[in-house]
This record gives sequence, C-alpha cells and structure tokens, in this order.
Amino acid sequence: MKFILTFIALLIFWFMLSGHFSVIIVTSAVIYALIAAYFTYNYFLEDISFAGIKRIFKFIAYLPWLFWEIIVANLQVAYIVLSPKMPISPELVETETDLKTDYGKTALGNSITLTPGTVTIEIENSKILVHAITKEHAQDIKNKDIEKKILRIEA
Amino acid sequence: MFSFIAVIILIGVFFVLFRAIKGPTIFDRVLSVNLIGTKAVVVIALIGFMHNRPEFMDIALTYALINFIGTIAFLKYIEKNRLD
Amino acid sequence: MIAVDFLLLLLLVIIAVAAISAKDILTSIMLLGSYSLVIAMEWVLLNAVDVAFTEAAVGAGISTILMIAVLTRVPRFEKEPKEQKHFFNLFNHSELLALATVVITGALLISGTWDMPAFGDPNSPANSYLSPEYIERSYPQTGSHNIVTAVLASYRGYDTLGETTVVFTAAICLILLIRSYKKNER
Amino acid sequence: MSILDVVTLILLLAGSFFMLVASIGMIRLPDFYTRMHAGGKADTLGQGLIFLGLVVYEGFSFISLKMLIIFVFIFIANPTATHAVAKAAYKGGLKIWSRDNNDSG
Repeated sequence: MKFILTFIALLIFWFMLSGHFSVIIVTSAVIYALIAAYFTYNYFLEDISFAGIKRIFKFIAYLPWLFWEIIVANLQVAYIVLSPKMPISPELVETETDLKTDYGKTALGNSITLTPGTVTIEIENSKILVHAITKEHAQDIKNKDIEKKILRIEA
Repeated sequence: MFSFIAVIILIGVFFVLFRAIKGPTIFDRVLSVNLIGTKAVVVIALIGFMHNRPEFMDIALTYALINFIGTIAFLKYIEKNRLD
Repeated sequence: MIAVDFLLLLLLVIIAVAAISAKDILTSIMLLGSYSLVIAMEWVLLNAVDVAFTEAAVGAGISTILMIAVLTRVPRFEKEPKEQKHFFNLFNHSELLALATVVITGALLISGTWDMPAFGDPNSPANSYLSPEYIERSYPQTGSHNIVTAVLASYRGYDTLGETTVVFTAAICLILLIRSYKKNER
Repeated sequence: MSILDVVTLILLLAGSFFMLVASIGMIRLPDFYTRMHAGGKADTLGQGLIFLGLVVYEGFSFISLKMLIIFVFIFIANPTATHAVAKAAYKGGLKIWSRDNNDSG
C-alpha cells in the first residue's frame, strides 16, 4: 500500500516536471518511478489513514492566517534591520507541546520559524526550544497561539 | 525589469558573501552559503525570463533541491565529523 | 544585462581568492560550493543550459559531498607556517618567478582573445557557416533532435569516449577510496 | 502596461526588497541566532514573492506549475534548513547574544 502510494506520487511528480507523453518517456517514467519507490518507500509517508484527507483541508484553511503572519514577521524584521538602534533583546524560551504526530511537530516548528520574532531551535519529544528576538515575542510563545491552531487540525 | 531585480539580488549576495568570509563561527558560514544558494535559484529563474526562455526553470528546481541537501551534508559533518 | 555579467564575474574573483586564503578547509569547501553556484549563473546567462545543469549536479552537489567525505579522513585545519614571514621577506625568489609566470601566461591568453570575433557576432565564421551546417544536417545524419548531443556523442564520439573513460576511472577510484571506512575503521 | 504587469512589478520589487533586507541583516545583526531571523524569514518570503510575481507574469502554463512546485518547496525547505543550522549551533554550545555581554559579535 505504502509502496503503491509512493509510486503514484513519484509518477505524478515526473509528469509535472517533464510534460511529454510519448511512449518512450512514459515507459521510462514507470521504470524509474518503480526503482525510486523501491528504495524510498520506507522513508516517505509515515502513516496513511483516510482521515488524513480531512486534515489536509483543515491545513489549507490554516494557510491564509499563516501567510498573513509571515508578512507581518517580515515587515518586523525589515524594521529591526533597517532601524539604526536595533531594538532587540534576544531570549531563549522553553515550552511543552501536546502535539503527537511528527507532521504536527514539523508544521509547528516551521510555523514558529516563519511567524514574527521567533525561530525554533530544537524539538525533542515534547519540548520546544525557541529563540525570541524580543521579550514580547517570548511571551507570545508562552501563550501557545500557534499550537492551539495546529492542535485543532490534528484532532 | 528582470535584470534590474537580478542586480539588486546580486548586490545582496555581496553582503552575504562578506559574512561567509568573515563569519566568526562555522554556522554563520553555513547559513550564508545556504542563502547564496537560494539567491542563485532566484537569479537563474530571472535570467530565464530575461532571455525569454523560461525552460531554465528546470535548473532552478534542481538547484533548490541540491542546495538543501548540501546544507544538510555540511551540518552532518560538523555535528558528527562523518557522513554516514 | 551587462551589469549582471559584471557583478557575477566580480563575485567569482572574490570567492576564489577567499577560498584559497581560508585556513579552515571546511570553509574553503563551502566557498567552492558557492563558487560553482555563481559560475552556473554565468553559464545560464551565456545560454549554456546543459553546462549549467551539469554544474548544478556535479559542481555544487556531488563534488561538495565527496570533498566532505574526504575531509572526514584528513585534518580539518591548515597547519600554521613554521616561521612568520616578515613583510620584506614576503616575496622571495621562487614566488617572484611564479608571479612572473602567471602574469606572462595571462597576458598571452588575453592577447589571444583580440583576434576573436565579437561575442554574438552574426558574421563570425562559427555563426556564418558552421552552425547552419549542424542545424541542417545533424538530424538526418545522426537521428538526434538535440544538436549538442549530436555533436558530443556522434561527431566527436571518440573524444567523448575518452572523456567518459577518464570519468569512469575516477569514479571507480573514489568508490575504492571511500567504501573501506565502513568495514575497517570506526 | 497591463494590470498583470503592474502586479508582477510590485511583487518582484517587494520580493527583492525583502531579500536585500535579509542580506543587510546578515551583516548588521550582532550574533548567529539573530542573523537566523533575517535568513530564515526575510529570505523565504522574498523568494516566495519573486516566484509568485514570475507566475503572474507567465500566466497558466507548465512553467508556472514548476514555479509553484519551487514555491511550495521553498516554504518547506527553508525553515527546515534554518532549524537544522540552529540546532547544530545550539548543540555546538554557541551562546546567545544579549545587551549585557556583547562579546560574541
């Protein structure tokens, strides 16, 4: 099952890149996708459950908020970098997370990195270590706004 | 239009290169090289549009992939002093 | 366009000098990685997409990882020179000789470019009769749609055969060198 | 100049502005962890905006599909790479910079 899904994903990726559909190319696509799927299907696709489709839609609904936060974050970085006095007071923050799956933790880590003033340094089991660029952002991380949103997706 | 944007990004590459050469720690250098790679992806895409030959996007895609792998390889060496 | 060209060449020179003068070999490898990124931008700018693609896969990807693999078996930092050189001692005779050789070779190479046709000149010999010849005949003669492939693999077939032999030998040597550390050491 | 050209130009200029900010940040910020903020955020959005601008310019075609793949890949890979560098630096024992002990700049 995992093998077939990996094979189909690789085949779709091949056709997205090549865009040609002659006999030779389709045959070689199938052969190479089989070889690549044989080597990689254990690393790819950790858990397959059809409840995952619902999660994907929830995740897509989460993206606009994330994109808005990214833009805010960048304007803030631009302000910090371009202002002559550099209003920063860096701090390390450590919190706990209730997320279970690896996908959820990855999404949380990347979201923290992309949102204002904070960068993920380490996620070990349920501990997160975050570098915040000012004291206020350290407080934001302790409030766990992002984590609540991702928990709602995972549920 | 595209060459103007490419020039702006290349000026940025000079700044990043300064940090890559001077960088007090090795991690500054890894970060700088990663940034040079990402800027190269953008510049290659822009050059493709400058020549009206946007098939160059294949190279940009390859570079985006290779740059990520290269960064991970550097870090693996620094952390463990070996690659396997 | 010319500004992009100029900036890329300037970047190349700076990266090359920095890569030579770095004491930490890991830094040199990183700078060489970015060197091949920059030179690939230059290839793309000159419309040599195939070369840029090879540079992407080999120059930035594989050779960087191979060099790191070599670095796991050799010391990472360069040795300090035994005695610190005094400024007046900086150029002793052998270095002056090397400098003279480099300058003369460079001057000869640059003087060789004066007779070349201008870049992209439509009336140059290569563009006036050689390229149309290849464009017309390469498909009927070799059966390859890609003209560069036709030139490399058919018209210059023996040359390419030699090249691939060299590359193949190098690959075998690398495999022999690198694979032993799984079994014997560590 | 059609409206699409104007949108393209705005996106490209915004993207190159953010990439320039990332580069200046790499020079001006005092230590590795703060530089990471510039490299991880500003560069990601800058690249994303430039590719979005190129997609708008190109319209709907195979090329823009590829650029969308690059766009998605950037937003996954860039924060991951930043996180990997940060983790390695933290394990390597690099201290964070603060106003009180600014010796590591």
